[in-house]
This record gives sequence, structure tokens and C-alpha cells, in this order.
Amino acid sequence: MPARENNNNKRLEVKLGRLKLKNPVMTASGTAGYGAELAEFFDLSKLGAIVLKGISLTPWQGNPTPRITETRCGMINSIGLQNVGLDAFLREKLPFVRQWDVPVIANILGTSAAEYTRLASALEEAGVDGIELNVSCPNVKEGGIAFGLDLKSFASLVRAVRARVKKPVLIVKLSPGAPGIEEFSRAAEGEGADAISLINTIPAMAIDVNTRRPLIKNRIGGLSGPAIKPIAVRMVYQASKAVKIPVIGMGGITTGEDAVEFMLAGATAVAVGTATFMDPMAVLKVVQGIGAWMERHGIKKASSITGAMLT
Amino acid sequence: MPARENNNNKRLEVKLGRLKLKNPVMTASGTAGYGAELAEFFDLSKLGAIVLKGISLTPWQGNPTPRITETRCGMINSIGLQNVGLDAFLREKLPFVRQWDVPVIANILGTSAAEYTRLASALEEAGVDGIELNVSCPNVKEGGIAFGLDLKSFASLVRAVRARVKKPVLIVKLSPGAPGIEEFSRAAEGEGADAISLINTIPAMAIDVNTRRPLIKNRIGGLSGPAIKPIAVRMVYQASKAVKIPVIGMGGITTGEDAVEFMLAGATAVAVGTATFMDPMAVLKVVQGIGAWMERHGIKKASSITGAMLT
Amino acid sequence: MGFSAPDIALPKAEPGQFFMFGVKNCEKDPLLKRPFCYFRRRGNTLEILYRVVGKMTSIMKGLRPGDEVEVLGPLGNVYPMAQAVCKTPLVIAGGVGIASVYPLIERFKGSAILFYGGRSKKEILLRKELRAISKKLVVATDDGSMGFKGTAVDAARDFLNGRNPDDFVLYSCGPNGMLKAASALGIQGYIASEEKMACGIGVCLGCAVKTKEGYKRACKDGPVFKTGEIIFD
Amino acid sequence: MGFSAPDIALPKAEPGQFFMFGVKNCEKDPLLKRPFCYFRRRGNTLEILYRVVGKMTSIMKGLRPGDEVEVLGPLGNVYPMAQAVCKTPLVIAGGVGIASVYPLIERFKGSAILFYGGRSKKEILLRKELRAISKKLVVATDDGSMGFKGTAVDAARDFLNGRNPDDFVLYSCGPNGMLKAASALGIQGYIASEEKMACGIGVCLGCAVKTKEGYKRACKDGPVFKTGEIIFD
Ligand SMILES: Cc1cc2nc3c(=O)[nH]c(=O)nc-3n(C[C@H](O)[C@H](O)[C@H](O)COP(=O)(O)OP(=O)(O)OC[C@H]3O[C@@H](n4cnc5c(N)ncnc54)[C@H](O)[C@@H]3O)c2cc1C
Ligand SMILES: Cc1cc2nc3c(=O)[nH]c(=O)nc-3n(C[C@H](O)[C@H](O)[C@H](O)COP(=O)(O)OP(=O)(O)OC[C@H]3O[C@@H](n4cnc5c(N)ncnc54)[C@H](O)[C@@H]3O)c2cc1C
Ligand SMILES: Cc1cc2nc3c(=O)[nH]c(=O)nc-3n(C[C@H](O)[C@H](O)[C@H](O)COP(=O)(O)O)c2cc1C
Ligand SMILES: Cc1cc2nc3c(=O)[nH]c(=O)nc-3n(C[C@H](O)[C@H](O)[C@H](O)COP(=O)(O)O)c2cc1C
Ligand code: FES
Ligand code: FES
Repeated sequence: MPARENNNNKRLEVKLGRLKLKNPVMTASGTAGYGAELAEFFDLSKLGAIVLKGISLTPWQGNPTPRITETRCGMINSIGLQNVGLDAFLREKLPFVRQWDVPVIANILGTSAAEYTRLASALEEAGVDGIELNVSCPNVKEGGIAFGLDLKSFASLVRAVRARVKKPVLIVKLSPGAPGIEEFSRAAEGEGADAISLINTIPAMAIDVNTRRPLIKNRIGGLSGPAIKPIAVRMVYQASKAVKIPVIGMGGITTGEDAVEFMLAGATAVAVGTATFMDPMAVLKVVQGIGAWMERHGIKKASSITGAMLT
Repeated sequence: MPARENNNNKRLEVKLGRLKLKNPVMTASGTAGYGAELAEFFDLSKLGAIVLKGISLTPWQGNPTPRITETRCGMINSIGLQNVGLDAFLREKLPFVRQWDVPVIANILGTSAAEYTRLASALEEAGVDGIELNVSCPNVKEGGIAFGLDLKSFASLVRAVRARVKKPVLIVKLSPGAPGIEEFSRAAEGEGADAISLINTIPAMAIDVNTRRPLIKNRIGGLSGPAIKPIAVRMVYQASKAVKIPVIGMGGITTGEDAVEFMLAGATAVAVGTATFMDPMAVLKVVQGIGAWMERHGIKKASSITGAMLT
Repeated sequence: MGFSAPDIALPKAEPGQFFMFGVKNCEKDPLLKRPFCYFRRRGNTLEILYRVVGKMTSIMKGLRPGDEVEVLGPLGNVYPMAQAVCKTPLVIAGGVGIASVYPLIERFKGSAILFYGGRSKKEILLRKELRAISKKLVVATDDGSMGFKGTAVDAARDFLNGRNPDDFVLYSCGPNGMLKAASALGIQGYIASEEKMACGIGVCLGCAVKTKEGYKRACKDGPVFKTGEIIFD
Repeated sequence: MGFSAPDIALPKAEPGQFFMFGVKNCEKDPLLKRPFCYFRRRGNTLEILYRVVGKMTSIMKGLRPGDEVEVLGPLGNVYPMAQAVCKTPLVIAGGVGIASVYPLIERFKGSAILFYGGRSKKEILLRKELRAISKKLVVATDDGSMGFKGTAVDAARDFLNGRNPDDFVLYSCGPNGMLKAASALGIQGYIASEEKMACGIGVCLGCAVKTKEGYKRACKDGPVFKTGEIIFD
């Protein structure tokens, strides 16, 4: 029934500022590469948006291994923002993912406001649909985390990038360690961000008691997955109470019901990260799961789930 | 073999300031009541110390139900520091737990420095072996969390209590949301704390997508259990690098190996919380598990595990 | 479901008590044990009766003979039965609350009157056994698909019409709404609360029940409380 | 362990490839699938060979016929076999690395020389089958409890003494130490890395292998790499 499908599609539509998404589900940066691998598993145009692996001006080689370890209902990673750098990205990666009818959101990181603005300008020119400022990567000293933890430099970074970015929607990804999630959310809104996204991974550590060595070579990495979901839902709730711009929620989503939980808490859209490692089809299953939940609950528009928690 | 047992006991000994513990394992405040219930399951004198449920000057009735919900590898609680208050504690609860040959550590909370110092004075007089300042309960506005998040009021609180407390060891329990775990640790040390303990539960939320209601009546509660262990290990590592006083590690410990992990990261002692809900004998099993690990690894003294992570 | 322990004598459980129940092998998710009422004992096997509603009960459904489980108990207090000597026990149960009152009705050896409610026919279990062990069984379903159409409390109210409430002693277990309504029938007696539990042994204070004397613990001070003791809001 | 899928044709796997393997029913702990080499196929059943070392493998051990599992694959690249037409395949395997080279040796139909090492006799599996499918099998154990006392690479070095390395093509799978030593034998060929993996499909960048051209992904760019390509530190 193509008509029904079409109808369903409309029902799932949400908006991030000027950007319309077919459905509220996107990939979480760093968990879908630049799109090529997932494209072997499903049609990328079924996604609300695809958020690409973080990119920096020059290539970064990343951290030594082991870079990942599983923990109880979660995992720690310290990839270290390994990426091909802006030039190779524009030349080799972006053209590929733009073949699909899906909004492309670039995730950027830098060591100074100047780097962020140069990245943002180049990406706007290249025609990406959205830019996500990663000011919260715990895995490299240079990963912008300084911006993520200090309100003043955070606000001035958002201001500087906003001044350069006209067409793509500007998403600011908050650090879960931000002292005062509400204040940082309001600062991002005040400086003109179109949306905020949270949460990034939470700094964490695990030690192998047999070898007595850290399970992550870099010692500290970022915790993601179902273990952090309750923390993420709480932060999304707090952030969405604090601002009027849309909030993109993420952290441990593995099913449509998890996504609905974030939306009830106040998220307009959601991103799926670690779940893709558990199952390459996870993002798509989350889209379907939201649809199924809406059907069960007689809800006509996905956008009406946002903040609809009863109390 | 009583001789061997004795020997084993000595091997497990650790010190918190002036206070000697038979072994590094204590109950986590709020997860062992005032001792009576666990005493039905095992001999309390087998513990390193017993840390009692937090007490305030006057009785607190606690939060409405539901107060608990399970999450992935963790749980959220919002008990709301329900407690009998200082007077009933001194009259009815303390005498009972003091029957055992085990150090008794009281956990206190207040809404002002004056309340904390009054509690501390009364407890010192009553002869407790240690006092743990809870400045980090996320579940009540009055739970001292303001002290836990602001460095200045935190330091002055520790100073005020320290000035009153002579005999019992003074333990300061940090908030996992403290902006800068190192600074707070150093402040506690600088103001004369004998030890710091961490982590308390992490503010979190979960929503039932069927009823669309929060699974905790108070909406936000505190996350504990194995899910948070990697975050706790990281914080213990950071805190123990920052200070010379002993660190008591907790957060998701369910086995002796978990305890060893915290000790390798830098903890001198550990506390077991949520695991007691999974199995009333959990604390004791952790003691035994540390011993078994030491045997396997040919380690003679538990105190030598502290900070012994290889890199 | 039944379970037995080959090496140890099974503990003696009394009506009203419960067990904390966990499965092995599934690491830390589900994390906590779950409470289930003492249902009955058959030889060396203790039985519980459960409904599949979520994580743990789904796993329990997949268990096979020989699988290991973790059981803590019996826990909690017991339905007082002294009054039932001179009064008629009037039992009101809803849903799987029937598991809690089943051993009680057995003890009353045919003297209990049971009002047993569920949403529909499908939810009404053990009808034959219940009829055999009680003096009178009234089934009530919300949708009228079996017996009285309405709640078990409605059915009990009809029955009491014209009778003296003082001739009866109430025993009730079921959802909070039912306990509240049953308490309002004007019969003295006992109700068993089923608050969510984390520890089951009285240390977490998670299972708080609001009573006239402040919060009490369903697991340690209950699960059985006197009618009128609990404040329903 | 073998698994089959009743409804779909099993995919064709090649030597060197692997599957990501998960169990059902255990909720989110363990969270991630685990990688296991394509070992062999028997009728409509794909087989993997595994050692019990931790969470997932312990659960796998408890699986019973009929239990559902989740399998993704085959994934990764394949041992190139062209050179083995004019050269003799010299295979060095350590521990469960034998699973990876087993189907390769089968393919070589009796032309491969296998050096197979383990800590002790207990770790040496499938000796009969291996002897049957390879031209020559040399077992090496660290403690000398079976065959050559020393590592499989030591045994291979002894064997090569006086022979021309260019007559051989190397295939090796085992712990990093073995791969490093094997690469230093001076024989061109292929080694299969077993870095820890989260996704197995190339998106997490967790399984990074340091190569002359920077980090590569063991799961997508490998697991098979040319000798000399990987930088061991
Ligand atoms: C003292 C006591 C005795 C009980 N006896 C029985 C019994 O004999 N048979 C039986 O089938 N059930 C009984 N219950 C309820 C039983 O404990 C829950 O059904 C069980 O915990 C659900 O576990 P789960 O992992 O399958 O569900 P979860 O995944 O934990 O939750 C699924 C759904 O069930 C709800 N739920 C979870 N725990 C409870 C609870 N304690 N009470 C009500 N709803 C809950 C959740 O809110 C959610 O909507 C008893 C509860 C108590 C407190
Ligand atoms: C491409 C590839 C192919 C593999 N093929 C096989 C195979 O055919 N047969 C087989 O038995 N094993 C194989 N392995 C190793 C196997 O994946 C691990 O043994 C498994 O992940 C352990 O899971 P666990 O949950 O039981 O252990 P965990 O609880 O995750 O860990 C237990 C111990 O095993 C170590 N460990 C975990 N993962 C790995 C890993 N990937 N490599 C080495 N050590 C690890 C941990 O550091 C820890 O010390 C392969 C690994 C890779 C990358
Ligand atoms: C392996 C890995 C790599 C990541 N890389 C990035 C990145 O490059 N940029 C970024 O903003 N977030 C990155 N993240 C964070 C995720 O986008 C997401 O915020 C986080 O993992 C929580 O979601 P999850 O629990 O669904 O994974 C990464 C996460 C993982 C697990
Ligand atoms: C039900 C419950 C009640 C708690 N009450 C207190 C308390 O009164 N005072 C306090 O300092 N910490 C309290 N805590 C926090 C624990 O002491 C501990 O810091 C935390 O739970 C992490 O350890 P765990 O993961 O082992 O439970 C409580 C935790 C739980 C789960
Ligand atoms: S369930 Fe923990 S106190 Fe009752
Ligand atoms: S395992 Fe994820 S990239 Fe290789």
C-alpha cells in the first residue's frame, strides 16, 4: 500500500529549524562513518538525517588501540576523532553520501574558534544541510571540550560560527559534563543555534583486573549505550525545559520505544549511535518502532510526542 | 584453620586516617538501613565498616512512590532521604548496630552548615567511628547538593564540620556532578577531611512509554548500579590522583573483582550499594572476592592494590 | 512455575509471604530480583504463579526444567487468620493477586468466600481449583466475558447488601484501586500491597506504603496491612 | 558450535572472513556481538570454533539446540590464495587462530604445511583432522607438553633453516606477538589480525590496526593484511 506508506511518512515528519526531516531519527556522529558502510545494509534515504563522523581541518590519526571495551550495558570508546580531514572529506566522502535523498549533517571539531569557523564556512559552501558543533568530545584534549565546559568560551564559539553559517541548520552538541545543562542550552539558543543535541559520551574508565591494565589504551574514554540512557533522558528533559529551540536526544537508544522516551521527555528528534554497532539495521528499526508505537497509541503526528510526558 | 583466617584478616586490613578497617569493604549509605536487616543475613563484624542510612536533625518522610525503577544494568531511586531523624537514631538505631565489632560510620545531611555541625557534634558525642558528609544527594532540594556543586560553600562546609569533629574520621562524599572532581577533592583535603568518598548516584530519569508517565514519581532520581561503574572508576582515578588522603570508591560494585578495579584505580576502600538489593550477602561476597583475587595474584596486602594499575 | 532445591530443605512459607526471584546466566540485565507471592507447595516443589509483563517474566517464560534460578525468601509478614475462626473470610482478589490469597483459601478449608476479578475471561485462572477449595466463588470481569460484569469489589458489595459486615473478615490482594475500594466496603480485615520492590528485605526503602503512621515498607512491615492502615491518594 | 537458519540460504563464507555473533534473550548485557572466524560448513550448518574466555563465550557454552542466536556476516576480506599455486602455503596458527586458517588449509587440499602452537597440550584442538587435511602438521607447545617445545614460529624457523623462504607463502593467525614474529620470518604472505571489535562493519573505528598508511580497520580493510603492512609496536 504505497498510499499508506506515504501517509505514514508524513506522520513522522519533524522540523529542526528550517530543515524538514522525514522522520525524527538520525545517526549519531561517529557511529555511521560517512555513510558508505550503512548503505550496504539499507537505503539511507529512509533516515531522518545522516550525521557524519566528526571532521577537523586536517586529518587526525586517532588514538592507539585498544580503543573500545564493553562495560555493563554500555561501551567505552576512545577513537580519538580519527578522521580524514576537511579536504579528503569534501573530495571523497561528501559526494558519496549526497547521492541519497537524505539531509546530510556534518559534525565538526576544532582546537580554536577559527578552526570551527573555517570548517563551517567550507561545509556551508559544499552544501551540507546541517552543521553540528562538537564541543564535547572527551577523547582528545583538542576535541573542543574546553568550549564545552566553560560557559563564556562556549557562547563565543557558538556566536562566531553562527555569524558564518547562513543556510545549513546549526546544531550545538553539549557536553554531558557541562556545569549546568540549562545554562549551556540557553546560551546556545541565545547565540542563535537552531537546535541543540545531547548527550555525547560520558568520560569513563575500565580496568582489566587480570592484567591490571586499563582496557582502553588512553585510560579514559567515553561511555555510551543503554547504560547512560537514564542520564541522557534526564538531560534532554532539563535542556528542553530551558529552551524553545528543538532538542535532539541521544544516548543508549536501541528501539523505537527508547526514541519515544526521549521525545516524551522533550526531544524533537533523536540519534542512534552504539545500537548501530549491535545491529547495522538499528537506526531503521528505530524509525519503524516509532511508527508502530504511534499506531498503538493512536498518535497522528510524531511532532506531537515531543514533551508529551504526563505527570 | 583459625590461624590462617586470622592471617587472611590481617592481609585485608586498610586504614582510613586513624581508623583501621579489617578489610576494605563497607556498605554504601542508604543501602543497608541501620544494620538490623543485614544482620539477619550475616555477621556484621565481617565488614570493613558499616555506613548507615543518611540522617538529618529532624525526621524526613521521604518522597512519594514509585521511588525506584530498574534501568539497563542499573536502577533509579528517589527515596528522598527518608530517615528517622537524629534523636530516634541515637535512641533506637545506633545502640543496635554498635553491638557488633565493626566501625560505624554515620552519613549526615542538612540544609545548612549549622545543621551539619550540630549533627556531627551529636554523633561524635555518641561515639560513632566516622562521619560521612553527604553533600550530594540528588533527591531532595535540601539534600546538601548546593554544597556539592559550589566549590566555595563546599569548602566552608567541610571547614565548619572539621572544626567540630575530633575523634571520628571525617569522610566527605562528593557529588558526581561536581564541576571539576579534582578541585573538589583537593578542597576537601585542604579543609582537613580524612577521606573522600565517591560517587553518589547520578541524576537520571526514565519514562514508561506505555503510560507516558515518569517511572519515578519525583521524575528525576539517582542512577546507581553496574551501569555507572565505568564513570565511578574514572572519577575515583581522577580524585585519587589529585589528593593524598584515602579515597573510598563506590558505584556499581557487585563482585570482589569490581572492588579490585576501584582499588587499582586508586581507592583505599570501597562501598557496596545496589548489589545488596540484588543479593543481601553481596557485601560479604565482595570481601571474599577480594581475598580470592589476592590469592590468585599472589598479593600479600590489600593496601598494596591501591593505585597499582599498570600502564 | 515451580522450583525446588535438591540440597536443602525448602523453607516453610505462609500465606501472604513472597519470594524475590532471579534468573541466572543473564549477567546484569535484568539487575534486580522480582517479588512473587508464595502460591503453593507440591511435594518438594514450591510454586509461584505469574503473569508475563516485562523483562524478567519474559525470561522466566523461557526457562526449562533444570535451569537454575535464584530465590530469596520467604519474606514479609503473613495474613493473620485468628479472626476467621468466628467470622467468615471474605476474600477479594484481582489479577495475579490470586496467587497471594490462594494458600490462604486453602488454609480456610472451604470456609472462604472468594470474589475474583479480572479484565476479561482470559485473566481468570484456576477456576476449577478455586471452586473446589472455597465455600463460594464469584468471578467478576470488567467486560462481562465471564461471571459478574464489573469489578470483584462491586460483586462483593452486591453480596454484602443486607448482610452484616461484622460477620466477615476481609482478605484482599490486587491492584491499588481494588485495595482502596475493598477497604471502603466497611469490613475489617487485611489487604496485601504490591508496591514495586528493589531489595525485598527492608533496606532500600523503595517499597514505601503511605500509612497513618508515615511511610512503611511493603516488604518488611507488610505486604499485609490492616484495613484502614494504608492511606490511598 | 554450529548454527543454521531454516528459512534462508546460508551465505557462502570464504577463508579469513568472520561473523559477528550474539545471543538472544539476555537483554543488553552482553551488549555487543562478538567476532568469530568462519571455521567450516557442514551441510546446512555453519560452524565456528571458540574458546570460553568471558561473558559471551560463557553464555554460548550454555546454549542448547534450538536456541536462537544472532549472526551477522560473513564480514571482512579473504586470504588471497593465488600465490599458493606456485608456492607452498606455510601456515602458522596460534590458539583459536586455528579456526581462521582451517578452511584455508582445507582449500589447499593437502598442500599446506601447518605450524600450530598453544600454551599446552590442552589448547591443541582437532589434531586428527588437521593432520588429515595438511601436508605436514607441526604442533608446538610453550610447555613442551605436546610436539615441539616453543612457539609455532620457532618451529617454523627451524623448518625454514636451509630452505628458501621464497618458495613459501605465509598465512598466519594468532595473537599479536605471533603475528609479529611470523612477519619477521622473511616469508611474504598474509596475516589475519584479531583486534577487538565493536561493530564489525567498519563504522566504529574501534578495531584500528596501525599500518604503514595509518590506521586501518581490521573488520573492513582486513582482517587479512599483507606481511609488512602492519606496524607492530
Ligand atoms: C509482594 C509482591 C508480590 C507479587 N506477587 C506476584 C505474583 O505472585 N505473580 C505475579 O505475576 N506478579 C506478582 N507481583 C508482581 C511482579 O513482581 C511483577 O509483575 C514483576 O516484577 C514484573 O517483572 P518484569 O521484569 O517482568 O517486568 P518489568 O520489565 O520490570 O516491568 C513491566 C511492567 O510491569 C510493571 N511492574 C513492574 N514491577 C511491578 C510490580 N512490583 N507491581 C506491579 N507492576 C509492576 C512495570 O511498571 C511495567 O509496566 C508481585 C509484586 C509484589 C510487590
Ligand atoms: C576477526 C576475529 C575473529 C575471531 N575469531 C575467533 C574464533 O574463531 N574463535 C574464538 O574463540 N575467538 C575468536 N576471536 C576472539 C573472540 O572474538 C573473543 O574471544 C570474544 O570476543 C570473547 O568474548 P567474551 O564475551 O567471551 O569475552 P569478554 O568478556 O569480552 O572478554 C574476556 C577476555 O577476552 C579478551 N577479549 C575480548 N575480545 C577479544 C578479542 N576480540 N580478541 C582477543 N581477546 C579478546 C578480553 O580482553 C578479556 O580478557 C576472534 C576475534 C576477532 C577480532
Ligand atoms: C565509537 C564512537 C565514536 C563517536 N564519535 C563521535 C564524533 O566524532 N563526534 C561526536 O560529536 N560524537 C561522537 N560520538 C558520540 C555519539 O554521537 C553519541 O553522542 C553517543 O555515543 C551517545 O549515543 P549512543 O549511546 O546511542 O551511542 C561517538 C560515539 C561512539 C560510541
Ligand atoms: C536506594 C538508595 C539510597 C541511598 N541513600 C543514600 C544516603 O542516604 N546517603 C548517601 O550518601 N548516599 C545514598 N545513596 C548512594 C549510595 O550510597 C551510593 O553512593 C550509590 O548508590 C552508588 O553505589 P552503588 O552503585 O553500589 O549503589 C543511596 C543509594 C541508593 C540506591
Ligand atoms: S523493597 Fe527494599 S525496603 Fe522494601
Ligand atoms: S569493528 Fe567497528 S570499525 Fe571495525
